[in-house]
Amino acid sequence: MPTLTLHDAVGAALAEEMRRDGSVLVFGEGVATKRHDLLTEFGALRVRNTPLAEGIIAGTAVGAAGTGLRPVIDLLFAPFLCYAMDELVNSAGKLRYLSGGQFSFPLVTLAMTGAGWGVGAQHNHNLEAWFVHSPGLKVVMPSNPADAKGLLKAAIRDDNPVLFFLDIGLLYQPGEVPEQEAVVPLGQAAVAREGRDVTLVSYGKTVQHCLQAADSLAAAGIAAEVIDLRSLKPLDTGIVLASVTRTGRLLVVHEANRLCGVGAETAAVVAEEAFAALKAPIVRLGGPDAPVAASFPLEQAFVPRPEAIVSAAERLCRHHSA
Amino acid sequence: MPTLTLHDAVGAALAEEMRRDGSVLVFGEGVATKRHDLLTEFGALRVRNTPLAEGIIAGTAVGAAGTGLRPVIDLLFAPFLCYAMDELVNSAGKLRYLSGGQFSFPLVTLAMTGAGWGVGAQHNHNLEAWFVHSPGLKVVMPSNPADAKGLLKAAIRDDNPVLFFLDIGLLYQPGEVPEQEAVVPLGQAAVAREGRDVTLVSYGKTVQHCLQAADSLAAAGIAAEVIDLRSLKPLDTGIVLASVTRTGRLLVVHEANRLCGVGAETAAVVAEEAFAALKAPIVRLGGPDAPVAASFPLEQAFVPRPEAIVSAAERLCRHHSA
Amino acid sequence: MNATPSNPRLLEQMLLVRAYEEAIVAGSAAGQVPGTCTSVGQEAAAVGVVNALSADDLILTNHRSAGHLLARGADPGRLLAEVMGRRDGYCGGRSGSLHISVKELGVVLTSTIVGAELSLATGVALSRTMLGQPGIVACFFGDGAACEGSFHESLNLAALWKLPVLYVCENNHWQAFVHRREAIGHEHVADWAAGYRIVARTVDGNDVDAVLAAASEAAARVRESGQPFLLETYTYRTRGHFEPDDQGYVDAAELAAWRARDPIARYRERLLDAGMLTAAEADELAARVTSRIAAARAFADASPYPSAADLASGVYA
Amino acid sequence: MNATPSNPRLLEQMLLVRAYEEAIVAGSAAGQVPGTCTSVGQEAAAVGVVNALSADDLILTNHRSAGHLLARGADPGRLLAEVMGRRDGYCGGRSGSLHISVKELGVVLTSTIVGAELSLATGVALSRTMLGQPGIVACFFGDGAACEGSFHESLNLAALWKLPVLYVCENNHWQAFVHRREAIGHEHVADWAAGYRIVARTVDGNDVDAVLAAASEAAARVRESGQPFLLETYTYRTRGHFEPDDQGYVDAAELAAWRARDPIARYRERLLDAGMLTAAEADELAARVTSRIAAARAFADASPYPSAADLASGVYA
Ligand SMILES: Cc1ncc(C[n+]2csc(CCOP(=O)(O)OP(=O)(O)O)c2C)c(N)n1
Ligand SMILES: Cc1ncc(C[n+]2csc(CCOP(=O)(O)OP(=O)(O)O)c2C)c(N)n1
Ligand SMILES: [Mg+2]
Ligand SMILES: [Mg+2]
Repeated sequence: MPTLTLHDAVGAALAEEMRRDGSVLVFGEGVATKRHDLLTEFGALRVRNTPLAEGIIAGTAVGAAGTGLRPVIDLLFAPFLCYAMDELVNSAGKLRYLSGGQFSFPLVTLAMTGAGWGVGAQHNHNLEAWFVHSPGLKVVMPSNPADAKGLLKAAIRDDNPVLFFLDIGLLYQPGEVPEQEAVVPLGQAAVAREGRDVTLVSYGKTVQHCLQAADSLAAAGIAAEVIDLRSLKPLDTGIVLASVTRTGRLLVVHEANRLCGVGAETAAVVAEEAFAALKAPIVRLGGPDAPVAASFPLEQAFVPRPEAIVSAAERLCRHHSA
Repeated sequence: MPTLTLHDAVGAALAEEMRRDGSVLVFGEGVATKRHDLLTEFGALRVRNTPLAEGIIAGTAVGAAGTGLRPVIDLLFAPFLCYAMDELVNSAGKLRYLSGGQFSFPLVTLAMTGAGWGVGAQHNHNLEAWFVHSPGLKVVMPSNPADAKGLLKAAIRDDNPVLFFLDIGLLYQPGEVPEQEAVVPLGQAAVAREGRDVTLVSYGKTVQHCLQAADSLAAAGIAAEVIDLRSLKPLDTGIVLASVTRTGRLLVVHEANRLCGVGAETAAVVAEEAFAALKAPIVRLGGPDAPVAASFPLEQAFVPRPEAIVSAAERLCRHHSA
Repeated sequence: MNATPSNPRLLEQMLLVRAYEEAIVAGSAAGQVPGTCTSVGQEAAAVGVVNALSADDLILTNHRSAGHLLARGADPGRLLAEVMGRRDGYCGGRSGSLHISVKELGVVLTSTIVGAELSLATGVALSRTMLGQPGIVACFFGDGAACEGSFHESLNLAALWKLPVLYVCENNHWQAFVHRREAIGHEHVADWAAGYRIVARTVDGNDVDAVLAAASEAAARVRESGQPFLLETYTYRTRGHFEPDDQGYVDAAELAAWRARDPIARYRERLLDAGMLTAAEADELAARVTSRIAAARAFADASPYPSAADLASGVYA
Repeated sequence: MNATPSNPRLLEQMLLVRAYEEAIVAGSAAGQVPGTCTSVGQEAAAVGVVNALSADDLILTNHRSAGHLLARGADPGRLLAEVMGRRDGYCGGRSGSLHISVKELGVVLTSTIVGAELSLATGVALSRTMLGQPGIVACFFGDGAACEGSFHESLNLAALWKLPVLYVCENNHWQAFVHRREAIGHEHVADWAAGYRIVARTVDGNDVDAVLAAASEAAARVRESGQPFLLETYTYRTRGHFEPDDQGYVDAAELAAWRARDPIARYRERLLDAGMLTAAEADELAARVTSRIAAARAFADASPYPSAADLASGVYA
């Protein structure tokens, strides 16, 4: 298997899907400049730079998706989605339903998110939970290049609007990526590591932190299961519930603000549907309720670290023995 | 005590605060037309109609708040907030922190939300959880006219940006409102009814549904405690934890989509911090993951009804006896 | 293109729009029909433009859409059923009055987020050009929508990418409860087009012949050039923003002056004066319209509500 | 106002901006300083406008702010400390390079959301007028920001409410990796002002005397009329968007032509030619600047990082 960065895996998925389907096109601020190989292969009609205006980029994508095209738009950094909320939430997410099913909106929105470049809160804000909360949208956030490619292919083929978040911290990490099709279906989480004592649920860069924590925990005799959600909507609650039913302990980890985040949703589902299996409180580790500072040490401290995961998991496991 | 509708209670709070503090001003699309009494009393500089452009209304408020004024803006229906997300989230919520505390943003944003007018998903979308998830903002949603007045006065005096949601279904219901000061502090929930068997946590119009349900439950021998959150951020987790510690059972009810909603947050906090007290699963009743249809019966069915609350609460209480 | 000859069919369409909306107003006053945003006083602006379009053209409209829909040939019964939230409405009752789209008539992606139709129109036009489909895109919006940033972004992109959009600004002097004068420093939205090098024209929106002629010429230009055009129909909303509305905030003299320019009465006069219609024929038109609307109301009344069990279906494809 | 006489102080300020940014570029290449958006090539545009402002005036700026800040008198040491995320930065290291504001210098509410400074500027101007405070508001933004809807909304409101905003559009031909030509159908952002009845002017942004003169006149108009004005400084970003950037996408001839118009070299020549500066004095200026920047770097290096324990403090007032 070839080795690609997540950024290049995205490029590969785009190229393969554009080759497969002539109705796929991609546009955004600088897309044609930065993905020059796509421009070369598919030409200036299907790979376009745009004016600096997220609202019209998204609106144009919605209008085009509703009338026969399959646009992929790059809105750069997640906070810039704030300028496209109406188009994504009120139009893309709702007009299928409000039209009684007359239209559908096969549209993918790419956005980078999370710590890694030290650029502060107006470039770094994990707001994927907003879109989970909003009807009619799907939400994806891969933790490695192979999933990024496979999920993006699925997202482009999906007939619904998909928000596709790229974790900045992972963007230039290499990973093995299958050359063939290897579509990864939306809505299916993955068990990144099996274990019987505690379930660690995560997505994006903190999956790696969970895996590192699981290594340390194993040394201490605790077998942690690590679940990579991959899709945040639809959320694969089945895999989470099955795991917690076995382990009896749940720790949810993500970089986004805890309040009303995906961790809250996961915890609430488990507290409702796997209550009987729970042997200990459900713990969430997430970013604080604060904007992200640009200063390097503050930005790094924002993200739950493996050590914090280890100690929270140990606490949960001790709870049982108490 | 005089009787006012929630709409008029808001008007009374605005008038009192504008009288008290010359730096308070109010603007929005039609504010000067619809609150003509304010215009008459305070003049055209402090009570302004605006062009139809939510982004600049919010942006102007943020800029003004950062440099000495205390604006209140009316953005009408909650979905229109989508056009003001950048100004509210990226600027109002973050610039105090990013500036190292050089600026603060005393600013109140009013928006109507929820079922009641049969106008469909582009006018009716409960998205208060978005703002709970975003740092630097406070979020309020009163369930009655007295709280509306008291909370709005507190919001106007607060030095932080506050999102103030008005439940459309409650807007023209009358209620007693104290004539004097009666500021209701932000961040304090209220026990709307005491009970020892199950805790019903809610806000906005579903508080009334919980109270109705509590009546029915009482007849069946179940004493339900009803908590009205009032502020969604800061969330008064203390009052919720104290109640659940006594009752051992939690049912959270709101109209917003369950996924990543305030109910998820409440459930997660309880599953973490009051786990030992829990005698039954935590149940959330909330709107489905769907846009709101305009059709009257569909709009009504969207909101958790008293009957559903009763049966969920009964189920929880049976769980204990099982 | 030369002035289109006066045409009784246009009168009938305007009468239909008026009667349809009056039926809603009456039903709403009686508590049987939800309130809507009517277009009373603006019928010529809607009917004139829609009659200038061809079957291949697509339409985006907004909350004040009755004229666009009816002139395009929508069935008043299905429209009314939609407004009343019934199963036989064009959107199965989900839209209500505010987001009605009718794919089979090319009425796509109606948004009641003021300004969103401007954001979507560029995409609809883009797919036309990229998929090699015929037809232009007519995007109806108000003077209020023109204040949203989406107006600027949309016109800039349409000009830049050479998208076949006929922007139709219905400048009716009101943005809900705010007069245009309190929102824009000058009178005509068309003045903003020049900055984008978009050709624009303002036409008397209360003269259906003039609107039809101007819109035909504008549509032809868009069709030939493949580039956007902005047509401003200068008119007046003579009822309130949303029923009920006592219009207490409206300047009485201004309102009276515009009521005196009612597009329907004026056109009826013109046809009668020109001998293109007799008084008897005019009465017959009116009677036909009345009975169509009565039938529409009966159809809508008979249509059931959708089942609450379907509340959350059809959200995802 | 007449042309301002040439002035060695302006040269010194431009040299300071250049040296400051070159220090960041070098530090960044060495992995010691975060990358930033430099304004190399645009120093005259920033320095000329800021020198036209008075102490009472407020400034909103954006991601490419070094020139505005330094010309306003910001301390390069505290700026560099901020860029490096250190405690002694103007914002305690929280802003980094992108959101630096300095209240004591009247540099308020810097936003790196492109276009947001346009949304905030109206509010800052509103509080000036309502609180009866002196001074106008200078809002710096790029040709890219002018494509955002906030541009339209801001100019419309400023004209309507008569707000004292001096809009300064730095048209540097680039919007990150997109050439202006791919984003706007015409050359000058100033062309958009007329639609709002806002007076506008374009000036050679690489001629600091011309910028100072035009900005002085513009600021005086805003001050006297209480109404907005749009000044476009026509210039060129001669380095990349964000360090590092190989500029592989930039047309070499265009870049070379603009590099040949470097505002600093040009102004140095002019001062020398006019006899307002000797070569020795020029060298002395350069040396002074170099040592200031070296001291600034030392100051920033010595400043500690903020404590991670303070991560979530100061979010709320
Ligand atoms: C984004 C947004 N803001 C506000 C509203 C509320 N609203 C509905 S119609 C309307 C007035 C629209 O004015 P205009 O665009 O001129 O259209 P008109 O109603 O005059 O036809 C307003 C403010 C809305 N639906 N969407
Ligand atoms: C809303 C938003 N979109 C995109 C970006 C990413 N970005 C940062 S600077 C920039 C280019 C800005 O161009 P312009 O306004 O002309 O300013 P310049 O950088 O040329 O000074 C872009 C696209 C951003 N920061 N904010
Ligand atoms: Mg209007
Ligand atoms: Mg630029």
